[in-house]
Amino acid sequence: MAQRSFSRRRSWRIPAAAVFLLSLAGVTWLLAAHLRSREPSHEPPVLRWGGDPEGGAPYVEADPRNPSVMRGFDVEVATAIAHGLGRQPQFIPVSWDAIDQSVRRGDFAIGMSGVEDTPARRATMLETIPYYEFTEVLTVRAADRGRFRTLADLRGRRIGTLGATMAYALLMKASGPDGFTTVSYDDDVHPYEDLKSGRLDAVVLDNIIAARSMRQVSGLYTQPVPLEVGHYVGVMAPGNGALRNRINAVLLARMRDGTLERIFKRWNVWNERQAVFEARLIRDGGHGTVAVGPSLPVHRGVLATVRRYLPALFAAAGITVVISCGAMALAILVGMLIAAGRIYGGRIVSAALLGYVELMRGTPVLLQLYVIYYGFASFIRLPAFWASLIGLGLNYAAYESEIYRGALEAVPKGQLEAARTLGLSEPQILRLVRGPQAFRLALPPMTNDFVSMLKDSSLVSVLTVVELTKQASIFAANSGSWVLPGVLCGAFYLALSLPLAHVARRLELRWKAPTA
Amino acid sequence: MAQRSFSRRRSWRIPAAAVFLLSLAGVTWLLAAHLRSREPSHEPPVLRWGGDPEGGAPYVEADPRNPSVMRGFDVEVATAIAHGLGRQPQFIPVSWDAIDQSVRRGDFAIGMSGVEDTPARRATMLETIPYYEFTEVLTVRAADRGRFRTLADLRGRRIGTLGATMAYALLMKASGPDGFTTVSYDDDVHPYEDLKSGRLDAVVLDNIIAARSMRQVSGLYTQPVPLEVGHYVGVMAPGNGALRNRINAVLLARMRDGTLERIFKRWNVWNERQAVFEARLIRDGGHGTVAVGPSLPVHRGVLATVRRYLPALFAAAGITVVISCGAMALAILVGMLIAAGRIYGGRIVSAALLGYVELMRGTPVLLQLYVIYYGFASFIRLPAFWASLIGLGLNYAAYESEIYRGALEAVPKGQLEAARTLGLSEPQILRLVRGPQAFRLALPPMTNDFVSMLKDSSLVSVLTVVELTKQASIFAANSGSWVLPGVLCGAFYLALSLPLAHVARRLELRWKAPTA
Amino acid sequence: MEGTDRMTPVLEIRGLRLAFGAREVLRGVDVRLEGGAFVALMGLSGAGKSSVLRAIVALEPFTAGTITVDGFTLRPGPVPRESQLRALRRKVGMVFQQHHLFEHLPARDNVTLALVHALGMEKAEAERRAMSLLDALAVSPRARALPRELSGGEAQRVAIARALATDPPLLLLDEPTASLDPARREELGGSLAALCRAGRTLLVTTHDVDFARHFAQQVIVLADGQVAEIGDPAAVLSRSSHPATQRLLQARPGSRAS
Amino acid sequence: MEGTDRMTPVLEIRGLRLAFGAREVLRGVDVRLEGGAFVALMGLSGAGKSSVLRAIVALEPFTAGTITVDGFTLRPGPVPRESQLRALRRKVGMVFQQHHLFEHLPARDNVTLALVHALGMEKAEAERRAMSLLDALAVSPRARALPRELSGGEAQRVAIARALATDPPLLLLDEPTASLDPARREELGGSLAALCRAGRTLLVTTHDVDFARHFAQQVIVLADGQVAEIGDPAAVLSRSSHPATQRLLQARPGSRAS
Ligand SMILES: Nc1ncnc2c1ncn2[C@@H]1O[C@H](COP(=O)(O)OP(=O)(O)OP(=O)(O)O)[C@@H](O)[C@H]1O
Ligand SMILES: Nc1ncnc2c1ncn2[C@@H]1O[C@H](COP(=O)(O)OP(=O)(O)OP(=O)(O)O)[C@@H](O)[C@H]1O
Ligand SMILES: [Mg+2]
Ligand SMILES: [Mg+2]
Repeated sequence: MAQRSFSRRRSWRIPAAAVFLLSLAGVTWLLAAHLRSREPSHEPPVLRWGGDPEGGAPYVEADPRNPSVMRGFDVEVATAIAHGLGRQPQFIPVSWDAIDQSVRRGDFAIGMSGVEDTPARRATMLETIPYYEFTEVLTVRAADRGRFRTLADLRGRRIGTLGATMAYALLMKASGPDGFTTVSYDDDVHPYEDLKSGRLDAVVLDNIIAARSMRQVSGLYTQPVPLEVGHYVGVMAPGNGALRNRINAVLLARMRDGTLERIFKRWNVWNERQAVFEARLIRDGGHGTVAVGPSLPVHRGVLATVRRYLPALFAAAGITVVISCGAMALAILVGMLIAAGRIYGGRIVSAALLGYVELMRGTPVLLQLYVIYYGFASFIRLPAFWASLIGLGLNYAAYESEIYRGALEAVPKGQLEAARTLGLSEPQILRLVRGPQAFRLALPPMTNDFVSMLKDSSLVSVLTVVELTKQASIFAANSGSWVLPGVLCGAFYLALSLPLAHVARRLELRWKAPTA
Repeated sequence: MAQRSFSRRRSWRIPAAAVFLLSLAGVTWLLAAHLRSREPSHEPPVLRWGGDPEGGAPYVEADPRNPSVMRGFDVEVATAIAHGLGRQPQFIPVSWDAIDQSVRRGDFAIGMSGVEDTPARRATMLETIPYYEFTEVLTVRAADRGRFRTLADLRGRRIGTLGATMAYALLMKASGPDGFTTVSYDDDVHPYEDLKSGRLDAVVLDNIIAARSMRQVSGLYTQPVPLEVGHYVGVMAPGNGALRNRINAVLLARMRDGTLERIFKRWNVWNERQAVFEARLIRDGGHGTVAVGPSLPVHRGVLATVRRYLPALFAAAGITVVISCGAMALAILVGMLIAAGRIYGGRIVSAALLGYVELMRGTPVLLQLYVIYYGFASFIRLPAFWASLIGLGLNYAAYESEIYRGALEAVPKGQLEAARTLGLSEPQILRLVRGPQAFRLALPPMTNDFVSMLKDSSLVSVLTVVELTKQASIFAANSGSWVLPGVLCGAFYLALSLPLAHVARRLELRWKAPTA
Repeated sequence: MEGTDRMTPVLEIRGLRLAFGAREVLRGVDVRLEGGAFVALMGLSGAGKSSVLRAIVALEPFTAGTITVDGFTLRPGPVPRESQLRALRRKVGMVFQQHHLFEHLPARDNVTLALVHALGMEKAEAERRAMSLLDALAVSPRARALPRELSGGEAQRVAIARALATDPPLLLLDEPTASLDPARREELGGSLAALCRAGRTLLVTTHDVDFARHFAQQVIVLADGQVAEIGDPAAVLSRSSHPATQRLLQARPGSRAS
Repeated sequence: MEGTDRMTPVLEIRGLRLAFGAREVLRGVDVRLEGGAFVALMGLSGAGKSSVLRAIVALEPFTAGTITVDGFTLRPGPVPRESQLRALRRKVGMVFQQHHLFEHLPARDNVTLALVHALGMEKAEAERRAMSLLDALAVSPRARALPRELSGGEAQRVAIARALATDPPLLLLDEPTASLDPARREELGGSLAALCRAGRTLLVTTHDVDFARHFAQQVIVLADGQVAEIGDPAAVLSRSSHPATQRLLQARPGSRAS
């Protein structure tokens, strides 16, 4: 009893310390992300700006007459900004979901490519004042225009959107209450095609993309009432504040002198919503304008986001646990056999086993997973799950075998001699005398391996298995920042490994070193 | 002496076995890659084909009037093929360097986007007969047209090209004899800009891209004499042979009836080289035509390619070794301190250390690397190399400390008591009695960690450090297949870990368990 | 060669030579034990007594000579694999000078292990037997203690019980009296004597002259790697004029007292 | 309380109580040693002799009583940290019943270790001292052997040499004669006697009645966790009527022979 309560106290102390440190690290990171400055010492004569050519019209697209020249309203806004700063614009192509990282890395000073203002982005990056106000709209099949007017009408239906967008966040939030399924796409063409073909019942994306797609895919209808209001901003590296402020000034000026209006009209994305929006911005000089009513989900902030992703993360953690435990069980079993073979086996056997151990230890497990999953596919086509489990298991078996070998050889020879003179057979001695005492010696390194197995299991994502890390990176892609998912992911792994380590310690105490 | 020779024999036997098994795995894989069939049971009415919209004109580009519609000669050829098969073409956008994987995965039946016929691709994928013959050409600044006529003229100069292309392979091969530096780009615009700006002295790319770029960047000159002849082919999944043959038939037919000629003329990439080429193809019905003279480097096959990449791989392996050894040294040092602290330290100390251990073991090292590299950047801005070394070291220290703790606790208490009664201080006992005996117990698991450290060090590539795995993946991207680089990479790691393991075994034998 | 007409011996050692590295510890030892004998093997510390016993149970390879235990013969060269020693194991039991108890098992399980797994005895019955043996040696109160919780003498007695449990025809005891108090020694001597009356053969190394004199039927004195003297305990230990024996006993308090 | 007028003792144990778990092994032991004494601590196996010695060198926590070694006092409760035991360590040396040699060091280095690192002696000088001690105990030929290569008696003598090396004023020996042949015992007894003539104090546990009778100045009989009898060896070991002593010696061969 006393023992129990003591150990409970202990088991509390550890996570406490750990979680404390973890959050410390996390906070430092967030902090740092803010503080870190990447501003160049002296400003170059050009303004390097990044955009995604794949974004296509009306944002950024390659001019068909001269593919190396970009065009689109983002291009023109960027040019206006550059000139306003007395610089020449220089376009740096970048894929849309890499814009934040690239600008942070300093590949270019500002990213403009239909970049949305989101809490995650605001938390980690620097944003200019918004230069365009868009709305998230609900598009359905023309036939359904009567049935599906709001998300609430879509209970149990499938709604498509673009990953890593505000629309996605919006759906994630609403999916709980309204009980529909969110399907995340990597491009904005397929959702509407799938909608038409019936694979989806609705698509939620911003009005510009919706309009563009409607022109290409017929038989669709976009509900007039917007689900949400959002803004396009320029994204910059934290610490680049000075430049950001000057850019804001330029943007306001271009709003005043109507340059932006002309640009947007030319790409016919102007509407009276913009007039109101710009008027408001100009009125209060671009201050507090981005602060949209808290009623809007994407502005619910970190906690809400987290709550939204927890279920998926838990499920993924389940996969991680199952694969890790399964693989570890296999590793321990095979490892024991190998160790026994190396100690008791003849020259040839132990040489072969040594070869296996060195090969498996010596080559990257990723390579081994590929070989098992793709390479052996012609002989036996393993499902990804089993390939992962077996691959990891056989790889770890090599490490385990070395641990057991060392531990077995450390058991006092005298006891083995005694066992022999008593007439016990070698297998019996291994099972009854040598193994049990070796096991305790092997326990700490085994625990090490089990704990790192939890994390190595993330490798199996290459075999299309979605486990914790993979889920976290999906989360990251959608929330547009790695910080929060990273910390969460770490916390999950920690939560998995702590009990494990705790149990191991209990076992160790139980079988206190006999020599002790 | 006898001992020596014995151990030498032994040290030979192991790599032998290992390398044998490795190559076995590799071969199986290659084999499997050939055998594996992905052909759908019944053919769908559409022909899904993949291309890279970023490729731009004249290959594949989004139609400015309707961005969801693609255009370009690859588009038209694909359409011709589809119709020839009595199907509707369906375009699947894919990034250029992912075409092979995607088609292998079955995302689409055929990839056509200026896909080059290379030995690597031929070894792992299925290729249609070539439908266009291009040439690799040398572009220089107009001013240098007299000086730089051939690669030989560019000794000591910098030559740019697009990674993962035949041009890259060509330069890699020539760079040795002709002693110039090859600079690999991810897009085909920057090389010409850098050429103009003087960062490069020449660019080698195929004539189509060269022509396109010349239109955009002025002041350049392309030498008339081609360095190399190559072909565009459609790439398909291995085992998709039946469909491939029917596509080949269609292609030949379209050559005969002049459809291809019309297409290429429309995108003005037709030249009399094509006439000759098509004539030859039509004559011998598309057989043996792709077999170009062995003089051409890209057809030198596997061995040559390997030789080309070895230097880079060796250099990268060096980085891997340095980081691994450095990190391991740190890990051992810190690990010892932690272990000692946990055994001898007071409640608070050992609780804190336990917290550290569980946190470092429990969370992904990748996360920790990020925190150290980016998170701490505001306090201390570590160079990537040092951040990697310290990050890995501190992470492994947690594992090492557990190993040492277990080993130290396994040393017979009686000897410690004897040492105490002799008046030795605890630090002395640790150094003179406990440590030495614990070390041998810790050796096998330590070796495990050292060996896996070699591979975990590949994680630091996220901090822009180019080590073995990273180099191999660059290789992979350029050779268009993961098989060869994968096997090579594995062999390198094996070559690094085998001596390590061997030394460890020698040490173990030296300090044979005293209890033995 | 001589004496083959006599009844076949339980243990016969012929010209046993044993070396550790360059150091030759045994230089031609000849020993012959008939069934039911109780022989004390004596000699200076380091004379090679333990080595002889270890060689007999095939734990120490030897360089020359033969060891025959009731028909099973060991020859020079590396120790045979365990699988080939089945016959020998069933015939010989041994108590080690350092006890070598199984550290992870309580005293009682140390005794029952072989009974259950080597002889296939019922667990319950094995435990009854173990307890009665521990009782006879007065360590039954510590039956549940782990070896590391036993006193020197208790550990020694548990080790003896473990060897007696399987009741082998030939029993080798290496210094079984070393850490026993006089009373326990007497009891041990008594029970050993009873054993060999029951037909078991005993080869016991000891430094306890009184113990040897009172319980052994024969004393073998080992010196310089050979059998220096062999004979009736009283004779050897009291009236021997052999230099080796002198060296072993010369300082014997008893002799001095007189 | 009584006897405080006498010269201050080197070792004084008062009402020592020691328990392992629920099992109380020592129930109030009182011992008092003057400088230069040679005392034999006897008792049945399991009586608690080793526990007493281990308690004195602060390796075993005890529940009641005090242990004072030349001014340094140990009290009940957990064993103090090593750093607080410096003074004690310099005053007391111990030979363990199980020897506890450093398995990774050859015999000689087992002896020199403390000399070099605890006493800061020159390596060369330490080795000279070690060799002379091993010589005196007749194990110098095995000076380079690892503990696992030593015979029982050799290991014991190395352990004794290790304890003697640092020449502590109070020396505790746990069954030093256990695996020594008669001649070696005699020699050991002689050198121990010489030591206490030189002013060292010796507390020796032994089961060897002759050894105790011939070398000890005083015998303490431990029984039922208490000191049953104290006195002159001859008296206690030959003419004692105390039941505990009887129990210990009753079966003594000598007595039976007569
Ligand atoms: N493994 C070994 N390696 C080297 N020498 C050894 C080994 N085992 C024993 N010896 C040496 O062989 C000699 C005989 O050892 P053995 O244990 O047989 O002596 P013993 O007669 O049993 O002595 P004791 O009465 O002290 O037990 C000793 O000198 C010892 O040092
Ligand atoms: N660590 C321990 N845990 C539990 N019981 C123990 C422990 N150590 C000793 N004992 C018990 O305490 C009692 C006294 O042990 P101790 O070693 O002092 O006896 P001893 O007088 O030295 O006996 P011997 O003459 O056999 O050495 C014994 O019964 C023993 O079983
Ligand atoms: Mg011996
Ligand atoms: Mg004792």
